[in-house]
Amino acid sequence: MELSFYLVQLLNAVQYGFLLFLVASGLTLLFGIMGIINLAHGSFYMLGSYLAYWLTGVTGNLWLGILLGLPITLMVGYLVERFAISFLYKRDHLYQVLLTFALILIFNELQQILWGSDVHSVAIPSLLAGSFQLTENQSYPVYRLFISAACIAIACGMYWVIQKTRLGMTIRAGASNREMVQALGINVNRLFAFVFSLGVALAGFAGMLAAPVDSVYPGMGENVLIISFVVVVIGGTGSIKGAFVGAMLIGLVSTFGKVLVPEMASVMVYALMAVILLWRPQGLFGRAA
Amino acid sequence: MSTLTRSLPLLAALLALVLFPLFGSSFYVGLVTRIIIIAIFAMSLDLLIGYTGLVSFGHAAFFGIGGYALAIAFQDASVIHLWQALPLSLFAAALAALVVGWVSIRTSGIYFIMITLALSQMFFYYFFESPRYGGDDGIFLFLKPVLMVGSEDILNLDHENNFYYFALSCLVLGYLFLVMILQAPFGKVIKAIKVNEHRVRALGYSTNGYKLVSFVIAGTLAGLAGFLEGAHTGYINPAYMSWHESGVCIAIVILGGVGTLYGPIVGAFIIVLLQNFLPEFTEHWQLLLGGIVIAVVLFLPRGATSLLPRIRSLIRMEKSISLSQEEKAKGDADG
Amino acid sequence: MADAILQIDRVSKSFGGLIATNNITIEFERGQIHAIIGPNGAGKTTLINLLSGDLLPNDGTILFNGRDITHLPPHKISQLGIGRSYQKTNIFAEFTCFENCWVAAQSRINTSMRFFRPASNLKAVEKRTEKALELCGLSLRRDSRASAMSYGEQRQLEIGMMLATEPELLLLDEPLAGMGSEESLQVIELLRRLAEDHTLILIEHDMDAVFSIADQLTVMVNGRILETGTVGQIRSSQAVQEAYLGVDEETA
Amino acid sequence: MSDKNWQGITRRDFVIKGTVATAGLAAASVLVPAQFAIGAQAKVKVGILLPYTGTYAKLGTNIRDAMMLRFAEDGNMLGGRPIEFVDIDSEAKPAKAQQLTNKLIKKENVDFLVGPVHSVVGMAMVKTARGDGPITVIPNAGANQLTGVLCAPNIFRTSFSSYQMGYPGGPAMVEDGHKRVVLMYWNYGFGKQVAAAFKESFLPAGGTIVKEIPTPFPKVDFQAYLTELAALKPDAVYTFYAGGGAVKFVKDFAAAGLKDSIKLYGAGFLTEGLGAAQGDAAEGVRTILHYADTLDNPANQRFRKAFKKTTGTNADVYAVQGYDAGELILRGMNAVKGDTGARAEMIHAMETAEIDSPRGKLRFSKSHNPIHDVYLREVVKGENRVVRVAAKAQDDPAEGCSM
Repeated sequence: MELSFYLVQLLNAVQYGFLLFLVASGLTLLFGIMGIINLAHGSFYMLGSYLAYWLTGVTGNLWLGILLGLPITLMVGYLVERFAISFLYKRDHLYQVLLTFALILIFNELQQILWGSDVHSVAIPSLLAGSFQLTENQSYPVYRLFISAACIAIACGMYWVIQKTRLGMTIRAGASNREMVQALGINVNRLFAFVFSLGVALAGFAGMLAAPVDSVYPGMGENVLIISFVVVVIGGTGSIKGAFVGAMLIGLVSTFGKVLVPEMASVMVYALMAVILLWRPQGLFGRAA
Repeated sequence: MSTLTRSLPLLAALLALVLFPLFGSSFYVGLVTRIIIIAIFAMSLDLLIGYTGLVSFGHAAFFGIGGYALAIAFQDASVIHLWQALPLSLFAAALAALVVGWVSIRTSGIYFIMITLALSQMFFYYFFESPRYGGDDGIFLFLKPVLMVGSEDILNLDHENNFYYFALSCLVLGYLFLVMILQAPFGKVIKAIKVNEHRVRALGYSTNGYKLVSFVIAGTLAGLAGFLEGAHTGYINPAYMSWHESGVCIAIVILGGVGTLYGPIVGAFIIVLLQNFLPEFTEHWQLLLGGIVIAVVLFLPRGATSLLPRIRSLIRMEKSISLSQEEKAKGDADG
Repeated sequence: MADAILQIDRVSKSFGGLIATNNITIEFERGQIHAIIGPNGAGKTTLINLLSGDLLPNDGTILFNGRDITHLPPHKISQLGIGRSYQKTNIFAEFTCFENCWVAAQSRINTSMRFFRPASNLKAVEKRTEKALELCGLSLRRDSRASAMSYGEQRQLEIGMMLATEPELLLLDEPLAGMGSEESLQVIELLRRLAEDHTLILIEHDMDAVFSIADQLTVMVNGRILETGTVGQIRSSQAVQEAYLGVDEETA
Repeated sequence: MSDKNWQGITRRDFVIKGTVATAGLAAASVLVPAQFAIGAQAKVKVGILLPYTGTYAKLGTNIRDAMMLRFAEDGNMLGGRPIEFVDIDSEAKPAKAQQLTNKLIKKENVDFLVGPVHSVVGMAMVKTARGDGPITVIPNAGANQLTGVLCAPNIFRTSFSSYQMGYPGGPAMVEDGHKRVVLMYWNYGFGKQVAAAFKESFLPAGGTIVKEIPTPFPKVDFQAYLTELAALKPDAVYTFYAGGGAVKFVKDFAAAGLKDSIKLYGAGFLTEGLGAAQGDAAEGVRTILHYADTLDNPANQRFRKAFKKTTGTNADVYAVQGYDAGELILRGMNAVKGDTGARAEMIHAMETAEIDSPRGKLRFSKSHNPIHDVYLREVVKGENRVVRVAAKAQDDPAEGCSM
């Protein structure tokens, strides 16, 4: 294989990494700031995809669909936080695992009831429908580049919010010392409800963006869920930077794993995680426990 | 309360289980056998979650390995000797638990949950994608294990009732084994680790060693359950190792009552029966199941068996209305 | 010093950019009560954590009875005969008093990995447990759940657990913290009794208590040792007056 | 044969006994009409084990609806007896398959067992039901073993075997002029069997496999593999993907601009029932299947109209397989006039049935696997149109079957 082949694969890897980052960043926020393990994160990704499918169908436009869908995901996040998650902050992780596991069952059924079990797809907006020539016979869809660009924008946006704004400072403080934030007189309940909704919206947004390139089908959330967890744990819980590096690593390992050691492709990702945790039990950018 | 009165409900339940095949039809004997198998599996996880404080999210891997060891070694055999097959399954599961445990006990909290999940996924994908062991098709076994002396078979698991009693014996022995090690010095240490590992280390214990041993014991017992499941259904496939099964197992432990050993047995009854009969009422039964699990997490975190003392104290209150307020409160605490 | 039980040689520990203990050299004599005092953030607890193995130093060596324990993990150090109590109460809250001390006492037998014999059959462990409970004054509370006891009693239990491991050297991190005066007196009395056949290294803020029981005093400021000496020497030290005691009296 | 049904005495038993009775015991003749009456009026229990949740939910629903449609066309009577359905969601979970099958067989005592969709569930199910179990009709699961190693007199299949799905593809592609071909498929039981059958016919026909790329099932990230495919520059690619994976693959393939240089072929599921989701991306894709929506025969037109009318959705190949499962059970029951005890007669009637199916003519092999025509189809304007018959009366070798 010539060099261009590997370059194109690199592009694939990075693009996959960006999408993973988008899902995993929401997860790591919840992990790091609220200490919540959210197994239902994949379900929110699925919710986003189905909302994109449904609302694009209704409005005839993906952008409008996303615009209408985001508030819905925020609201779903808020309701889930208020009526379920908020009871668990002081409890063992065990109960979070179980509760969010039950949420998966519920969301899967709701999806079934609301949208049935067909496979759907969402049209790429005409503005981004083109593609450009990559090698002599392969071209690359513009929309995929757009996804990457959107992910970069969100990564930068998150970096800015977390590093430069008052909200970000509160979030960072909350991640390192919850009692302190409470002592500073910040309404932790409100902060947590907000952060959880934000995490859900991020997962939903990832699902919406991915809907036109991914198909929309039952059970799609669980494919994303486990791999996102791997990303978060590799990067170190609560670290946005870690989630980014982890997502890129997984993107690279899984893409080149498929090409170079196809029979072990699925195992590789988990092996990578095990090796990294052996070396650094708290993840690449996690604080020591 | 004396040990006898406390274990009275357990003995009554055991008696009911022993007598069950005399009354239950073949279908229900098979169903209860499955419940017993799942109970062993869940009980083994309770040793980790409820007593050692290790929330393993990959316990199904050892269940699957127990079954796979049986299936791989004996898929073409003309007779499956119980005395060969059972130790092999236990050994394979123990070995896998040793490796997984060795890697994962260095981490704690969320990381422990995630690394056990990841490692079990590795096993899952290995069996799922490896063509050698049937891939996702799994492996069929057309025979049931037998215990033979010479050419005389003492115990042939081909008969549903034989299998039932064999599984029940495994459950009872497993339960007694766990009760015993929990009362032994070893048990004291792991319980202390659950409460405050750092302090245990400061007291001079190499806690990692204890955690690892606990992990291996739990994995081996899960392997026993997997062996029974594989032998019972004659069919083993990677789905037994999926993270879904690990999740359901956690649900069973908590639903029944974490840190009680008998709780998970009750939990196994509840979940397997729900899985069996809920679909008869509605196509969207998983919605109900999810709702039930959430309700338990929120309102009954110590599981169904935590209701028992409450009921007991209610009965006692009726019996002795004249009891003073304090004494009643004390009765609650003791129950 | 002729009979040093613990020798610390040029030990440093820093967290990121923050230096917690800086090039500390000190020896502790056998059979004495040696108190370490100093303002908050002076590095006292860090020092104790280095001695107990909870933290690893960046530099330097620590010798216990002449043996290098610098890089040993906490459980090995404990097995060698160094016991410690914690500043924040660090007990098994769900266990009874007796069980707390039992787990501690059991750590001294090499059969803790034993599976098939009820723990309650171990007579030696039981004796040691009873003795520890008696020493720390909790014999009457043996079957109370730790979480249900008063704060002072929990502090006593903390010490009892340490004693149940039968250490030679005790590291006590603020044993009097948060106690009422009545309880404090009891604990001080206990420490005196322990000093008869143990070596004690003690961090404490209660100056009256420190001056009344300590044989040796070390003053730490900003991660360094300012001065080491007898109670009299420290009381009269100019440097200590300026750097620590004076300040302390003003704020007190 | 130990038939544990409530119907303790079978009709044949009763005929023999009846003869004995009339010869000797007059009293016995009183019993005869009474028993016959019970036999004729009691409900026939049809157990259905299909997935109604998860990835295969749509398939399960269509199969069930079509089968019930077929029964309804005959007044919901099987050999003169009314039908009772016991319908269970298989969830397409192999781990639960045996337990659920047992429930239908041992607890519900069903006379017929219909299911499943998923091959692995099918194997667990057939393993439990073969031999003494109820007459079993498989309306989809394609694993070769079901009518191969696991074949049994009481096991029938109205769908296809993996072999039948893959084998006709080889010569068809060579005939279309594609000799350098890359083989891509989901790396699981079904995918592997289809790929193996394809190779079995493709290589002797003069084709060359440039490379075989198995991709992890059920994952749908194809980008890395498509890049590899592009770099290999074959004439065409033969694929096996289904459901969500098929939609994604066809769309990604088109989006990567490969449609112009590499011709896309596949087992029929690549485009079956997915027109709406795949859209333009599927135009020109050629697939091989034993059915096409546009098949021009009266049975198909009649069926599609009826199915649309009762369910409101368009029929697909799964519905056809369910419809034929219903037909097959009807044939069996009508042949014995509702007497489920006359097992051998019923099985004989079923295995010799020649059905005028919406897919065309349908017969059964000795191993009870369908023998049917297989079509090469091309997506034109969102429809799978028949290009030609790829294989006449395609049979299955039934490897390992000793029936």
